[in-house]
Amino acid sequence: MKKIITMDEAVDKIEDGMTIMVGGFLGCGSPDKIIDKLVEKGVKNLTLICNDTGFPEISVGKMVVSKQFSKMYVSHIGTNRETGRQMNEGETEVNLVPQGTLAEQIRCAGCGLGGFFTPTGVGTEVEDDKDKKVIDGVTYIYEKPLKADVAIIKGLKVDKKGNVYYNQTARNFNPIMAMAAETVIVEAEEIVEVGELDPNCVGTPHIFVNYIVGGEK
Amino acid sequence: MKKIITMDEAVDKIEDGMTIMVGGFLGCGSPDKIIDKLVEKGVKNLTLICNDTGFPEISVGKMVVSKQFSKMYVSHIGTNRETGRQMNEGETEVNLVPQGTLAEQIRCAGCGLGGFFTPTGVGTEVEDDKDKKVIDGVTYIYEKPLKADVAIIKGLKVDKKGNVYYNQTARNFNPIMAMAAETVIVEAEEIVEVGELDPNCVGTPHIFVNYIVGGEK
Amino acid sequence: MTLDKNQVKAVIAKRVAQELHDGDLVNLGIGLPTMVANFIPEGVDVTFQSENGLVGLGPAPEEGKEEKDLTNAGGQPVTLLPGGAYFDSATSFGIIRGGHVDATVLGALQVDEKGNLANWKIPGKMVPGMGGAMDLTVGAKKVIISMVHTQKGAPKILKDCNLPLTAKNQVNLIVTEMAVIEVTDKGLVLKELGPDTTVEDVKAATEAELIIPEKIGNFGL
Amino acid sequence: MTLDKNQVKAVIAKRVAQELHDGDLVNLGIGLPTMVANFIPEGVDVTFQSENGLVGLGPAPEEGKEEKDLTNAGGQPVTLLPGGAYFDSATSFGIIRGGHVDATVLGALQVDEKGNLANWKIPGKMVPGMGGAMDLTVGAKKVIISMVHTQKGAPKILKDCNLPLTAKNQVNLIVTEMAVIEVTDKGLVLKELGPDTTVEDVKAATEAELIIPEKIGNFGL
Repeated sequence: MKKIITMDEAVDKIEDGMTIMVGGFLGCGSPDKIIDKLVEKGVKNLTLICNDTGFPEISVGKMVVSKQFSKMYVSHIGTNRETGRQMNEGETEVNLVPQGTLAEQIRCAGCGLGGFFTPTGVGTEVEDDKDKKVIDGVTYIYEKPLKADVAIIKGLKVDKKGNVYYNQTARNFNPIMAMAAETVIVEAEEIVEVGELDPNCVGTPHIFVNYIVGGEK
Repeated sequence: MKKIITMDEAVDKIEDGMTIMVGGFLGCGSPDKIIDKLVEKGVKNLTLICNDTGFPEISVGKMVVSKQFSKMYVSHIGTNRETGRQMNEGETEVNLVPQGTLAEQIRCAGCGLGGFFTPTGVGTEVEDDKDKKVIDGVTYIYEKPLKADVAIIKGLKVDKKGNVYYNQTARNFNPIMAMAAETVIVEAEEIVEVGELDPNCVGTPHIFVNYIVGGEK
Repeated sequence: MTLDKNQVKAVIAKRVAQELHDGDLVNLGIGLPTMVANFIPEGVDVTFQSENGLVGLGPAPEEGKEEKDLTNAGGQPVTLLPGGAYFDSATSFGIIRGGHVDATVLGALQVDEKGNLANWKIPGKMVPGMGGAMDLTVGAKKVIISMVHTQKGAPKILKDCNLPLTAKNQVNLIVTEMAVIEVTDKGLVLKELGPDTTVEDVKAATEAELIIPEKIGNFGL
Repeated sequence: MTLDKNQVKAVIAKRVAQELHDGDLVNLGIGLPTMVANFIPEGVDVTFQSENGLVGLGPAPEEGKEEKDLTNAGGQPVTLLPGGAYFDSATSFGIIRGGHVDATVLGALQVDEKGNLANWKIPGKMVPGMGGAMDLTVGAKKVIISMVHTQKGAPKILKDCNLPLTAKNQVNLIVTEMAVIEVTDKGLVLKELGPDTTVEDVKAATEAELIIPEKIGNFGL
């Protein structure tokens, strides 16, 4: 199975109307080259699942500026005024989710669970329209899994089978997104031979990775 | 704060009647030296949370043979006839839990969640007396978190701050148990200096580890 | 021709192996299912998972080359192939329940017309526990039961399992030394016959109703 | 004596730092709370977490020594101290919600008598999102609010927050340049006064009812 593909082949996997997860945290650990190509291709009407909407000229924020999302699930949009504008003017449906809940919803989908109970957001508008349950005296909110058609993620080193080694805080949402999408495309900073990565330190096993792009230093 | 303690000091943290998590999977990745000392000390009436009950002469199985548990949550007891005997004769309350559910219950407690919905066990006696919920057409069982007073775990390399590096399949339940107990004692095969472990490959950050024992080759 | 016990197992394992496809992630149960790994057709690249925490399971190590920290879900020493990876138990069952495993091969005490499976408990007699079997049957895309057709002559493929269930409606395919049987919405369909076996032989050794299509294949040694 | 903006912030950060104990795991919010790290008393070993995925946060890197893959939750380049470790976002919030963080220090738009906090949304005006604040306030054992006492003269410590809440009943302590106020079951207790500040000053700058104990401490520059 051919996993290493070109950037053009990669972005062709992403079609108008899809739900897309994008790894990274305020640009750290974002698949920036795929994002640039997606801006160029101009795919539209996507639903975004991402920690944040980056900055207007950095990472996923560029796709916000080029109006490629009709809906999003994110925890923070404060660093990109364009997201706020689109939300206020009703152009984009923005669902703000507590960061820990967002991470857990993604993990939950990837792990085949039907949802979980979290204490986060109790007594705030986050609990609106959601089931609640008191367990051992503590109130929890029921939250559902969140999955995607495609996840685009970023790794420092990726072997030719698709095993990913993450560096420092560039890990963030990447490994959980790799488990929660039908198709997973990893942008490699460096593509290495199979066997070069320490199997104790693989952040995403190759079984989750469908395609690899990048690797040009 | 002094983390490195003697084996005697370690087992003194574990008292009659406590709930104890024991890392390892059929003896692989088990804290065997702590277990030996616990057999010697003869602490009684413990509740065990562990993947399995090992073998009669290997790992946690030794504690079963010396009748130290009054209750247990385990997924498999087939390799230790003494567990079956204690269960059949009503000496020990044995709760058999699907392995994935057990792992998730432990993680759930460590992560501050109030439980989760799993499809595992639907239509079997595992669902007895439990809430069920149909989510997007699939039936799930509600499962609660499982926590402990003490977790004893095993690591290949542990630095003096308590960061743990796991080797191969000896990882198994160790990292999730490290998050789900009040007191965590790690048995180190080797104690190394702070800074020697790759921070990208730490399996259990030091913040979870209260005490370190072992390290003698 | 009568097959000895090992030949029977080999026939079953070899036939099961043909159900696995290039690129599949597969989890093999302990015992007979483990033997399936020896019969993967050439050119088919299958990755094996072991639920204790690895993908990329390789063959048993040479004697004296066992590594104490590297075992399979049965606690036996194994090896890791290049490109394999280790993870913790919560992640391992995330992989399993999350639908990332293409096929699991398990043994059975009983299996029935509805695709129910019993393989973890004989009340009052033997209660090993379910281990990972309940998660595997619910999570794997395809559940293949590989077993000897009868237990001391008594059928194990029943109208209804009477032992406590491991999973409800999850079995997709049953492979024995006598037959390949597919579990469908309409019931059990006899797809193939084993070596020197007739439709009547299978019917006699099976309590469950079998749907007999016009064309039935054969599989051999 | 009037303090300039930076002095005000330093007074607050320094006082907050005294709330942190040897061995604590602490998460500092963006802005003023980040400054707390500069004032940890000698001999007190505090470990800082950053919710984007690390423990062992060190000081900002020297110019030119930034590493692109190493940032804090505000996206700024940081360093890792020896013995630090990285992890993914699900684990990071497992740490936070799981009660493993001893204290979090956050800013506020409003905080009230019941320990309610509002700091993520001004409807129709500014909606940055909650980021990790809702998880931090629910999960950390101690929630410390560090902020300038008033907003352009208007009180921020209110009887009832009127902005959308970040957390309900979760705030334990409020530290401003004017006062240290503890949130108790009975209400807000004025524990300490800031530099050149009287009880009347605090009352005038606070909408919430304050409980004034007989003995009130002082904290300084």
